[in-house]
Amino acid sequence: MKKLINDPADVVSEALLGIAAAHPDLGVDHQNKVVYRADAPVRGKVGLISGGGSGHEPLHGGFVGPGMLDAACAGEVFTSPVPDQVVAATRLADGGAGVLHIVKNYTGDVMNFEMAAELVTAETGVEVVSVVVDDDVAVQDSLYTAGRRGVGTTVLLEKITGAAADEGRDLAAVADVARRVDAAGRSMGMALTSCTVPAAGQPTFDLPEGEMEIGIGIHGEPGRKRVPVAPAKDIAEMLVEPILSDLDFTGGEGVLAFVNGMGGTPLLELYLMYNEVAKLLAKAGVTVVRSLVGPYITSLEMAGCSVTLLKLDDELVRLWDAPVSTPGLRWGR
Amino acid sequence: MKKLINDPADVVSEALLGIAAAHPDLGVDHQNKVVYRADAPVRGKVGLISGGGSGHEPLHGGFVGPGMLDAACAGEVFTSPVPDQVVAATRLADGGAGVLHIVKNYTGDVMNFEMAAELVTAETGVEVVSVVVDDDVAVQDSLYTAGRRGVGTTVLLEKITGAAADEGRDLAAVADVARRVDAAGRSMGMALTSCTVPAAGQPTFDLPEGEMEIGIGIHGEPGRKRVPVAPAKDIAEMLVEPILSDLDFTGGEGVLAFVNGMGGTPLLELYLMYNEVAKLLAKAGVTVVRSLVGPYITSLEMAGCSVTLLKLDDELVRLWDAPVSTPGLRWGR
Amino acid sequence: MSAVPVDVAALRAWIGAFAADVAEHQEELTRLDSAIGDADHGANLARGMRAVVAALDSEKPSTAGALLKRTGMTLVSTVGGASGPLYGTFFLRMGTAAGEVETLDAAAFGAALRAGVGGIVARGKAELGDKTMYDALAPAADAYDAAGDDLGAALRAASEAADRGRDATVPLQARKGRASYLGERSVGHQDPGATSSALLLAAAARTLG
Amino acid sequence: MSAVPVDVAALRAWIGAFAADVAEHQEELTRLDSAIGDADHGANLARGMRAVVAALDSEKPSTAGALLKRTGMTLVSTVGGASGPLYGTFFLRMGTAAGEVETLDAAAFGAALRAGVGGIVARGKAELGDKTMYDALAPAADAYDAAGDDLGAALRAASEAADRGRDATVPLQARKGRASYLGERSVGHQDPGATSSALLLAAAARTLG
Ligand SMILES: Nc1ncnc2c1ncn2[C@@H]1O[C@H](COP(=O)(O)OP(=O)(O)O)[C@@H](O)[C@H]1O
Ligand SMILES: Nc1ncnc2c1ncn2[C@@H]1O[C@H](COP(=O)(O)OP(=O)(O)O)[C@@H](O)[C@H]1O
Ligand SMILES: [Mg+2]
Ligand SMILES: [Mg+2]
Ligand SMILES: [Mg+2]
Ligand SMILES: [Mg+2]
Repeated sequence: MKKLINDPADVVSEALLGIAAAHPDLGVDHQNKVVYRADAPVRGKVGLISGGGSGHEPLHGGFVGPGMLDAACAGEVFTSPVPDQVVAATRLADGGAGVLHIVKNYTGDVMNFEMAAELVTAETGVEVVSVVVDDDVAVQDSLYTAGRRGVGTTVLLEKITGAAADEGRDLAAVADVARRVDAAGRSMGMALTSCTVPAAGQPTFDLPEGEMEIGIGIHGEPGRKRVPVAPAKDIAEMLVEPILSDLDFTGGEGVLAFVNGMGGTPLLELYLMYNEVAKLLAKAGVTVVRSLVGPYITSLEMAGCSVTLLKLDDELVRLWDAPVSTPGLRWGR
Repeated sequence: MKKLINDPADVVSEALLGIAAAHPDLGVDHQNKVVYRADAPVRGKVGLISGGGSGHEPLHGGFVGPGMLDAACAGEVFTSPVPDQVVAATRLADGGAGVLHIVKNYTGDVMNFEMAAELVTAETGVEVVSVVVDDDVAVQDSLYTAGRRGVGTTVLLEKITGAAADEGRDLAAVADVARRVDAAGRSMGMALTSCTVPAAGQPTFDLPEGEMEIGIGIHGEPGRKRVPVAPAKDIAEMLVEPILSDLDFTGGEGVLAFVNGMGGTPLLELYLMYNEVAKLLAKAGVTVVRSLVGPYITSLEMAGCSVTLLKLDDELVRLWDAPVSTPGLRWGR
Repeated sequence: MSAVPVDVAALRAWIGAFAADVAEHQEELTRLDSAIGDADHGANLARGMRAVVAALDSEKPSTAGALLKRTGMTLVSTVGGASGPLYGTFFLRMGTAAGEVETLDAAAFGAALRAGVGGIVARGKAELGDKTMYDALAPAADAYDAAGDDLGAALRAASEAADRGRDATVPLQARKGRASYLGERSVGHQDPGATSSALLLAAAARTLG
Repeated sequence: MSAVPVDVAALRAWIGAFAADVAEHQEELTRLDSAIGDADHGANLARGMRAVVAALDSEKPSTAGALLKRTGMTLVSTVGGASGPLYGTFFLRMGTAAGEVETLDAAAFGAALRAGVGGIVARGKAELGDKTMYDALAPAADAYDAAGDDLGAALRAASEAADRGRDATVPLQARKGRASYLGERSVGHQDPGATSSALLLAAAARTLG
């Protein structure tokens, strides 16, 4: 294992020290591993929090700031946070208008956020609504799985829902926007390499030269199938096709196309992939009106990418374009 | 070689297609591989261009936009652009007030930009001034080398000089700011892994488990020495110490501390490194007033990082804080 | 029935033995979780059980209920992931069922065990054959009840049933948790949670019987 | 002196042979550049020489000067890096020295070669022993001049001197170009540019002599 770390047990807490030092606009509760807007809670605004295992940076801590999250809690690497952390983040984000929990659909995340919501509501009376993100078309959404994973759409949902909260909407309305985004987003990912959880010390799986995994999530786990390495244009097809056959992306205001890097793939290749994706969408009659290219929801140093499509309407376009000011996404101010 | 590419010969041109598709604010001259502000040239403003080999993204194309570069030319991977490209970029950027060439100090870059400057001035009469960035303390600046390499300071210089041009200063004044930034910046880098040039098809060098390279540049080349892998805090010392002993960073308005990812290192680790760097600077009596953490000048998928310190005065702080709107750096608008 | 019922010291020994076994098997648990999960089950549980041991050492709970509940609360607060709430709820429910008493007889321990397993179902909605820790724990509780009122024999039967349940997860296709994402590729791998649950029952047979 | 002076067809053959040799040795050049550079010399020069062949095929220059200048301009426009301007300048200066003539005798070719090498120094400021292409080209030009007026013998002498100059770069510590960043670690490796320059002279000996 080759990493820029000290003791593997201290990776998350030491990275949080770095985040605190690098971003004066953010506060960090080091005890509970919560990153929050230094000016939180914002009175009268619905608070937005999220969280999950670490190793997906900039998600979630890098999306804390005006126009996006109020707080984010960082679990151990690939391990959902514990309820105490979620409770602490909820308290920090509560400006009197209730708090939205944005939860990626993994058994651990759902259970820990659930326990936290029960606890914090019992203790403080703050109103909590949870929205679960489940956009990964690699997973059959059926009785035979834990349901679809929450992946790329999470980034877009945090941005758009953050803008809705910024407009002063109430908790129900903000949660409604979040659910609409989740319903309109679909993702599919692939890996050229695995990644190494610091505490595990070796790659989660072996992926020999010449092979790749299709249908991976964001936890260094194997995917749905292993196939020979292929040219970018074929990979783009393997990712875009299942998305398009899951949801009709024609019509409306068009889509937001998001090519995400898994952490170890250079931007040069992500732009090349974006070109392939854009060509496929054009051929399928899907109009791209917004785009995002870069490593935004990662899996440590895994090489690979995911494609997310989000179907937009006028309102979602407006909320996407609204100002945001976080370490990971920033525009308009 | 595992990469999200089609034919290795087409990597740069296909990535440029992706950049054009993803960024409506940018124009791309695909013939000459030049990325430019869609609204270039800006009348009366000094034009800023840079360029170099590809594989360092977001540098340079990702730094084209208001407040930073007017155009950037992309060479083949790790190969400086040819004069024709620089000429095309210069023409695109020329708004009548002359054009500044920002050149990283490599033999190839310097020669190609030099030939281009001669050509374009002869052909069009546009006034060109070149500033060479040479900030890498890993290289002895002596008669026995090609001089120090241009690395991390390049990013900061393009931002700050872009702000100076935005203020309407003339070419000599803008070049003067660039030279001041170069004189005030120092960098040092390290690698945990090599990287693979697509056309070469295999890693530029072997770096076994347990070893790392100290004093690398940004072209996947071996560094000054190979040493056993060490904890982050020791690595931070190996990078910070040579910088501090090269230039006095105490006093003034403090420094901008920049921890840069080489491409394959996750943000989690970069923040952890930033924490180590910040601790060392505090101990050395160096005051950090601005910071930047992330992969901004990369070496394909190389794992590793570099540290850049830039000594600031009031004016440089103000120019750094000024609005910028590029794919790679964006704030204030 | 064994001469000595389960007292607080015995429960403390059980927890201590489980913590030691988890530490010893941490790499194996992580390796199993690498194959069909995200390579953190060993580190998660080891971190949690270290915290539990520290909490029990500093608090020294004086009743079975207090000890089991402290164990559960500590796990909830330190493990995270799926196994944190699940094992946490297991011990919390066990503690509630045990009550503020200093000893548990075989029947009371059995009832507490059953309550704990019920907590796991309540939280995780697993069914038999889903390829989870429940596949080790449910047969263990059944075997315990079927073994009659000799505590030692019942615990041994439970541990053996847990081992069989753990082994039986190998050919299954996962329908819960992270492994379910793999579909058919989850077949042929032993479930990490069922493996740690078998360690838990083995530690009980060693220390409480 | 050989019976046949160097005419445009011979020059075209030389360039074609060099292009073929570069293509054949592309991997070797890149491997050498991997050890002490950035792993692109093979690809750079192969791309450039492909473009040169295409340009000469479509333009069919009719004088030595035009052919050599077209070669140089094409290299400048397609190679990039350090070797693009250097080889480009080499051929541009050769072409200027050769002039708009249809044949070059041994002396004229030698003068053109000398001018080309001078161009490399003018651009790159290399000195002997800096571990660059100049270490192959300078001895080649000297050997050519020293060999007298038999073109074939002169070219063979030049090629042999270039090979020796290339080999002599191995023990040197680089003082120019990217390899200089390595300091002492550049010692023990053959310079990629000197290697391609030796190919250039070998092709000349084969096609022009
Ligand atoms: N719904 C569930 N019910 C019961 N056990 C479950 C459930 N989901 C997962 N598990 C158990 O949790 C184990 C994984 O735990 P762990 O790796 O610590 O958490 P995570 O899956 O969040 O990384 C699985 O091996 C399985 O036994
Ligand atoms: N200043 C110089 N003068 C002469 N030759 C040089 C000089 N600098 C570099 N070279 C030659 O260029 C070769 C490298 O070419 P290439 O790899 O194509 O360019 P780059 O170094 O820009 O990647 C070196 O092996 C060396 O022979
Ligand atoms: Mg986990
Ligand atoms: Mg190069
Ligand atoms: Mg796990
Ligand atoms: Mg090179």
